[in-house]
Amino acid sequence: MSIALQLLLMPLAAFLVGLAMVLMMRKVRASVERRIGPPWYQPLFDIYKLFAKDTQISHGVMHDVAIMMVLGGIICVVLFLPVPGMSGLSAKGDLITLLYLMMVPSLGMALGVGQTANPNGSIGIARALTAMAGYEIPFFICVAGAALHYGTTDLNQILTIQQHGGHLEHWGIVQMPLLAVAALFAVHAMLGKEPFEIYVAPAEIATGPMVEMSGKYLGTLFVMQCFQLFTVSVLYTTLFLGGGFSWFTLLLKAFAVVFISVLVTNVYPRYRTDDVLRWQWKWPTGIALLGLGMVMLQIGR
Amino acid sequence: MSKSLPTPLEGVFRRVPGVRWRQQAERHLRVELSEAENLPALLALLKGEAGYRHLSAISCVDWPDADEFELVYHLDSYTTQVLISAHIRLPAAPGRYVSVSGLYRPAGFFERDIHEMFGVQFEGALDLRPFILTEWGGPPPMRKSFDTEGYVRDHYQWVDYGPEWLAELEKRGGGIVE
Amino acid sequence: MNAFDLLLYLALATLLPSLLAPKGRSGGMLTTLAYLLQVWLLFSLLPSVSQGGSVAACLEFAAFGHTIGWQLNGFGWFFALITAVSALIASAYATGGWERQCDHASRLHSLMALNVLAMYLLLGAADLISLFIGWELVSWAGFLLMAAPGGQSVQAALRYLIYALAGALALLTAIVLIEQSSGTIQLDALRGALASLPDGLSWVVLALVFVGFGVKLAMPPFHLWQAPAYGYADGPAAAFLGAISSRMGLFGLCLVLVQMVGLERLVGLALPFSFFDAQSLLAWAAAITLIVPTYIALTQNDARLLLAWHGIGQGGFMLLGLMLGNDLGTAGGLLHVLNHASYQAPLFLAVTAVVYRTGTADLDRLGGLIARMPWAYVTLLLGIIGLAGLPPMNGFVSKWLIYKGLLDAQMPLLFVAAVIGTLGTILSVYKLIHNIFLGQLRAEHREVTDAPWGMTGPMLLIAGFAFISGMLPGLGLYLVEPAAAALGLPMPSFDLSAIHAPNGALDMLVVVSALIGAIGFGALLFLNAGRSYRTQPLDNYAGGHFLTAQTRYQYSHHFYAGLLRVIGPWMRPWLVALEQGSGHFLDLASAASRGLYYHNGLRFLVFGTVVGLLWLLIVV
Amino acid sequence: MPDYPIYRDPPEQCRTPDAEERSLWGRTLERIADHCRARSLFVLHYCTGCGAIELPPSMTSRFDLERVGMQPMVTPRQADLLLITGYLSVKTLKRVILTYEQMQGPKYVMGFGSCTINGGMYWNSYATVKRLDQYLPVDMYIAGCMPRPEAIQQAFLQLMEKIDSGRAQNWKEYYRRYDHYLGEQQALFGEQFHTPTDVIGEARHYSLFGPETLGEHTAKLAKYDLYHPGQGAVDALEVKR
Amino acid sequence: MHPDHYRHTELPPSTEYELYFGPNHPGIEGNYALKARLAGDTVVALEADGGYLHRGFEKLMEQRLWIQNIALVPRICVPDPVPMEETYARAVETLGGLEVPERAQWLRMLVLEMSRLTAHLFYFGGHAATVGLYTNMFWGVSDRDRLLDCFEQLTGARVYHMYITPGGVRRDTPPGFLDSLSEVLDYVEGRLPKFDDLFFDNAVLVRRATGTGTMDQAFAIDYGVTGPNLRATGLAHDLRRDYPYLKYAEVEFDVITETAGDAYARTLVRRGEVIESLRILRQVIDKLRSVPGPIRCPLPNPLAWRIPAGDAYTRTESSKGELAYYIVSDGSAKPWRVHVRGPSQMHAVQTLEALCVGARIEDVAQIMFSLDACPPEVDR
Repeated sequence: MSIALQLLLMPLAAFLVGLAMVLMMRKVRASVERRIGPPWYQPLFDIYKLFAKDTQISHGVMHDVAIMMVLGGIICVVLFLPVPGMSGLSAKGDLITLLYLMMVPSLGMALGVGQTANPNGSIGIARALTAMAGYEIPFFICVAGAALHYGTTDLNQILTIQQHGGHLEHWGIVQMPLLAVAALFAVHAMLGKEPFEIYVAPAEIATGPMVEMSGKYLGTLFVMQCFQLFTVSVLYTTLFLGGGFSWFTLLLKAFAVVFISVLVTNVYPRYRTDDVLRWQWKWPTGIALLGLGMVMLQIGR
Repeated sequence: MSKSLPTPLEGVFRRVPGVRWRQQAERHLRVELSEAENLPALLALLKGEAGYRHLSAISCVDWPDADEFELVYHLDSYTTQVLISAHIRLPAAPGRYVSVSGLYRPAGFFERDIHEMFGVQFEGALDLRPFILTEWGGPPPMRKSFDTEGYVRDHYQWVDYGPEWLAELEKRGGGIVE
Repeated sequence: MNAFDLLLYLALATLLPSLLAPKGRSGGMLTTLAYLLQVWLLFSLLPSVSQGGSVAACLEFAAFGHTIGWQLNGFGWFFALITAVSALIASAYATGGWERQCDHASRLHSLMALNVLAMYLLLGAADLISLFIGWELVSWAGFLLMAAPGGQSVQAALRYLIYALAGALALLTAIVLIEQSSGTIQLDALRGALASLPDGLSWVVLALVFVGFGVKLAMPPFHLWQAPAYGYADGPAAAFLGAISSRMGLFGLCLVLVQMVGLERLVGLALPFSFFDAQSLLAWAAAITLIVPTYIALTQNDARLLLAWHGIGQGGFMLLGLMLGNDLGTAGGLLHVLNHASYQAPLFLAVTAVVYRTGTADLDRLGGLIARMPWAYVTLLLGIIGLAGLPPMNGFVSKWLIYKGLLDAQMPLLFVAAVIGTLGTILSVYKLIHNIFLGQLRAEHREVTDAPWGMTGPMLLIAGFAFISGMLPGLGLYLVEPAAAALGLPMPSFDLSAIHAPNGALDMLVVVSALIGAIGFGALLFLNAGRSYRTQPLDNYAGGHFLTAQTRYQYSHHFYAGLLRVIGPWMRPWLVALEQGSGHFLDLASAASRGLYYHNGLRFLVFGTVVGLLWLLIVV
Repeated sequence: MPDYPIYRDPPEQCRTPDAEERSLWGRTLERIADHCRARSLFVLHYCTGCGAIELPPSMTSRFDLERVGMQPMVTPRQADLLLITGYLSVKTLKRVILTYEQMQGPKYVMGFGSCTINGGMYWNSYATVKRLDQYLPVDMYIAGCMPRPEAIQQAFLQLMEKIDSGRAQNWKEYYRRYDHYLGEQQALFGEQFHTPTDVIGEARHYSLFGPETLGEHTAKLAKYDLYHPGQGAVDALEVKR
Repeated sequence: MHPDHYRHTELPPSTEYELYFGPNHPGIEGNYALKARLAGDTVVALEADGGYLHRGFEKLMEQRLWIQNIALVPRICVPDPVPMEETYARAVETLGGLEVPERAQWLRMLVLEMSRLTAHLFYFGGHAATVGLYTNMFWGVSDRDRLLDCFEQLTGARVYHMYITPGGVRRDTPPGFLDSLSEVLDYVEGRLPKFDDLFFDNAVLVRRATGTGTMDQAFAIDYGVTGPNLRATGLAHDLRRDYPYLKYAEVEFDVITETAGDAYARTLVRRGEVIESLRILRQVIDKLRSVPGPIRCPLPNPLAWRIPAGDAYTRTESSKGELAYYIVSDGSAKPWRVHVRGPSQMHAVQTLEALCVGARIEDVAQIMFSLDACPPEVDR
């Protein structure tokens, strides 16, 4: 497939899969809450409606630019994430590049929210960054362990190593179970779900970063959620679940990752900001360090 | 009137001049003070010696004919379990009284409320800034002299509801009887 | 007379304009021109210093039975280039408008020129004595530059002086020891000469060198002086100092550790009764330098101090990369020197522009300036993206190299330490830009405008370079190559836009184009999705309340309250007590020295000499 | 007594002109948008009165309004539908007006219960306003005190139908007749009443200007410099309470 | 340094800033506002701002006939309206010397306890929603709906029942009502273990609610705190037991207390009260199966009903605390003065302001909900 076509198809596929993941999230939530939940088209309609708003409020240039940064950043991330049949630009930027690119939309959002000059938004961003300090540390330990284990940071190579022979034994989760568990915790926090939902916290800071977002601004954040679900779950699948030979297996695994996350999220309240850090720095970090030690032992041997 | 008064109350009532009390209902004493200024002393004694640590409410009643406000302090004790309602009357003209919020913190809310609803001034109150009627320009609305229907007519529009059956009912002498 | 001689003379001549024309802007302009010439001269030196070559100056003299001379090689040249460019930008910025508010502009210019000269003399040192001379000159020139504004900066600079004196004495001892053991002071002759020292002596030399140069790098536990000393200096001077000055310590450290001792020897030098060898010990020291000051920066309420603290932390990054000894780490560490200078300078300059207009750098007294000072905002934004090390800025490239180097060297814990430092950086730079430029505009800043173009231009220029060299990292790596060659360290294969590695490559041109393309696509989507109306700030959600101009709703103070609840207790009990204790001790010592100095300069000199001699006696 | 009825169908001119000006492509998009709007109503989470007590049952497991795409939203910026759940005290009305103006169009207002129609049982209360549509354009009323969840659902479904067919355009009327609404608001709150939102600027920006957008009442806003938000505006924006 | 454009002003630094909770805010119960002054994430001062729900009930009631006011009183507190009706009715009965038939008294107890159950289930949901556990809110509200169905069966209305009239109740139980109510009660009891799993034993909730908004007993008494909030500080005071009205003296129930006085203790007390309410309801149902009789005493023409002059102060233990009506009659067809003393008047203003000082942004909503403050009671 030509690279130009891939650059078009990859974001599109990510968006559609992300929509389905949002739908699944809302359906799971509904069934836990003993109700029916939204119809299948709901996530798409929400986004279309938000983008079709007749009037919307901007608080300044940075508020606008932030939205472009968010949209651009999330699309760019997807281009570096290899999926079956399409490797996109993943040969030109590795795992570390990908992880850093994932911070660009967040930075954009943080700047845009800052310009809206709403204290709720600023508190939300401060909390989001704090939570980031919480989950990124275990996540990067897992990434370091995985990179050491595979001996590479090239995502294509990581996939090749895991899919070698087509058996489970090369999967990251089999080779590095502790790291996989720790990374799952971190991924859960990365998706911003309870109990790590402090930066939205409607009852405390009125949805924090989203407080002044209307119309397409809010719609972009909805789109961002779709892409984020896709990126994070596919990345996890790539690192630990052997990626996918085909779209079917990839989606099966990615949806499973999201499913675990949404199932957990509905039965927990949110932690306070500092408790998020304490928890993340205690459990996932501890498990990840143990896992890292095991990887080091393996390599040493 | 009643015979069975808990012992601490007996002494307290005797030490404050001008206290008249009677059993209003079961375990409910109605106390009237002829001199309004004796009330804080009575409350202090009740709180200090009879265990009346709970100020249930302060009610204000406007008596325009007598040009008086009546303040009723409802007190409760978690030990003796007899409710006391202490009544005093104030002349409406200055409409001033002392605050008892130093003695009972809940009085802070009630005094603030009475201040904005009746216009009674409490000296030494915790906070007399408007709470409910912050955006109100009219007179204290709970006074009897305030005509709420007149106010509504002046300030709001409403759709009259006059169905035929009501008109007929009124023609037949039904409806509200004064 | 070769180009290096010319450079030194020119650097000396740069002192003159501001001394001769203390009033008016002509002095500053001439100085700026002189820096431009210096940069040109340095570039003309590039062919002769690349491939491990060097250029000797004709200036030399004999002392202690040795020939003392100067000779510039690729390593020194790399630092010298950054020095010259930083000085050029700072000087242009000062001339462009900043000095209108400054009553000692000519002093600033001449002191900066003195600093540049001193740095050249240090960077071009051919032997240990000229190295020491250059070092002392850099210290004293730095002190004078820091103390130039007077007031609290003098106090901070004196604190630095105490450290610098101690460091100089340690350095002197180390030089004596090296000379004793190897019999030569020529740096070229010393290449790898210390690898054969016995373990004990090696540790002593290492410790002395670490103290001597580590002081300049402000590595913990010598980190207390730098932030106030740089932060309270004049704005352009702070940018200059922050960009390059403390890198002199890195230069010296690398000279000794990499060139004289050699990294292989460091690996072999095991610390008794522990798992550590000298290399990992130094790497961990670098990691601590990276983490501790970064999280101290997080708690700062003064924009300049915040940046200065980050400068220390980034120094840790560089040392970390250089201690790895592999190709990616070396390239990353050296490239980070260049990249750091290219975003730290605009950061300081942007903050100085804010101070120039508003009169304060207190993060609790600013806010919402994006509407008033958009160009300063852009500069600061580019700077913080670089400092945080996010794509597309150049900070990302050097950090990527260091991360990859750490993973290649199989040092995952140091990798995590670097990530922790980066996270702290991201947090505090957002606080910086939020509290200055975002949020509520304060009433007193309603009529503020952007700084004059004379100031805005230079800072945008250098920030723009930070972006370009992020897109084309080869630009920086070409400059790094001679330095690595002079040190004898390997370099990864690279071209203009990409760094090649067998296990994960990076093509910044692709990354940046993809990012820009995607953002362009986002912009298309955004612009086609219906118009938006630009509202004014008070039209804002406040739970249904009416916001008024009198309402203070800027969330700036104690920005990461949640985080500090967790990490605060770790810092507080002993570390802060220790810090404050040593800080007080330093203040006391500096006050005493100031008293001596002010009341009787001669006695101070005598006192200093006696202390120095005593030290020598004890050590030797 | 006002001389116009409580229920006023949206004036025809509100919808048709822009619909006709648009191309076929634009009209198709608008049609799809209306369809999506009807099925994706974000309700503002603002319990203005006691009717809010029947919202949780409507929203939660039993009646589950997410089935038809409704979900609560926190701030006015995010929401499409403002529910006036019952009587409005004067103090609340001020906030409601600000909240309404901060919502982004198309936006809809639904009056809950009798008290929004004619004051209900608070007809002679000095504190509550009697008619909601005097101050805001209302799209749908639900009668009763307290309206049952079934009634609420019915109203929502009707509103959705109205939106889907493109008839729920009352929000444009607020821009077109801003002077009228502002006049009513000023009559109640006093001459100095104004919100920090810039309704006139928005009307101009979005071509929603109507013959009654400006008038004698909006003239009083001039001194607050709302039309040129910028230098002086911040000083003047201070609400007398 | 003297910058060109620097205009010196005396604006203080933004070390403290203001944050508005409400009235349009999901962390606020009802239409109410809190203005917080914060330093970082810590509340320095908090000011309650009420009156958004002010309808002038006390004034309105002076304008209406005694019987008309039955329609007004439940509307004072939406989540828990029945105690309002009961308190008003009892005050009128006290003034008018009316004797309530026994069956009516049991029926009143039935609706009172049902109302307490609905209010507490609502509270579970509300408290959980403030800390982000929305599932519990959905469960609580939908289980409450079952009870509302029972209300509808009995009174014809879901929320505002206007069931209790001075002198009795409006109608008797419809056929089969007691059985269907019993089923609902069994259902609610069966749901409690699920609530335990999801909510009360949830480690994250315990972490968040423990030590939040803590008040000791002396503070609670000093601030006039009543009801479950007072009992959560360890004082076993319950008007149903200490000043028994209706037939509360004849039923068995325990006064639930906790000692911690924090948000978690307040929640636990309410959980205990749900069980006690179920216990009381079962006893009431048994009584209703056996006690016959009229359901209201004969009343005069309600449109021309005059109550003898006098005053009465009646109190009821509502789900939120001590609810009291002070009614003065001048012997005419309308009350001369009605004063409503809702428990939230104490909880939502001074107590909340005091408890929030030093608390964190995260906890403000939780403290407010854990006090079960009901703004319409404050504003009237």
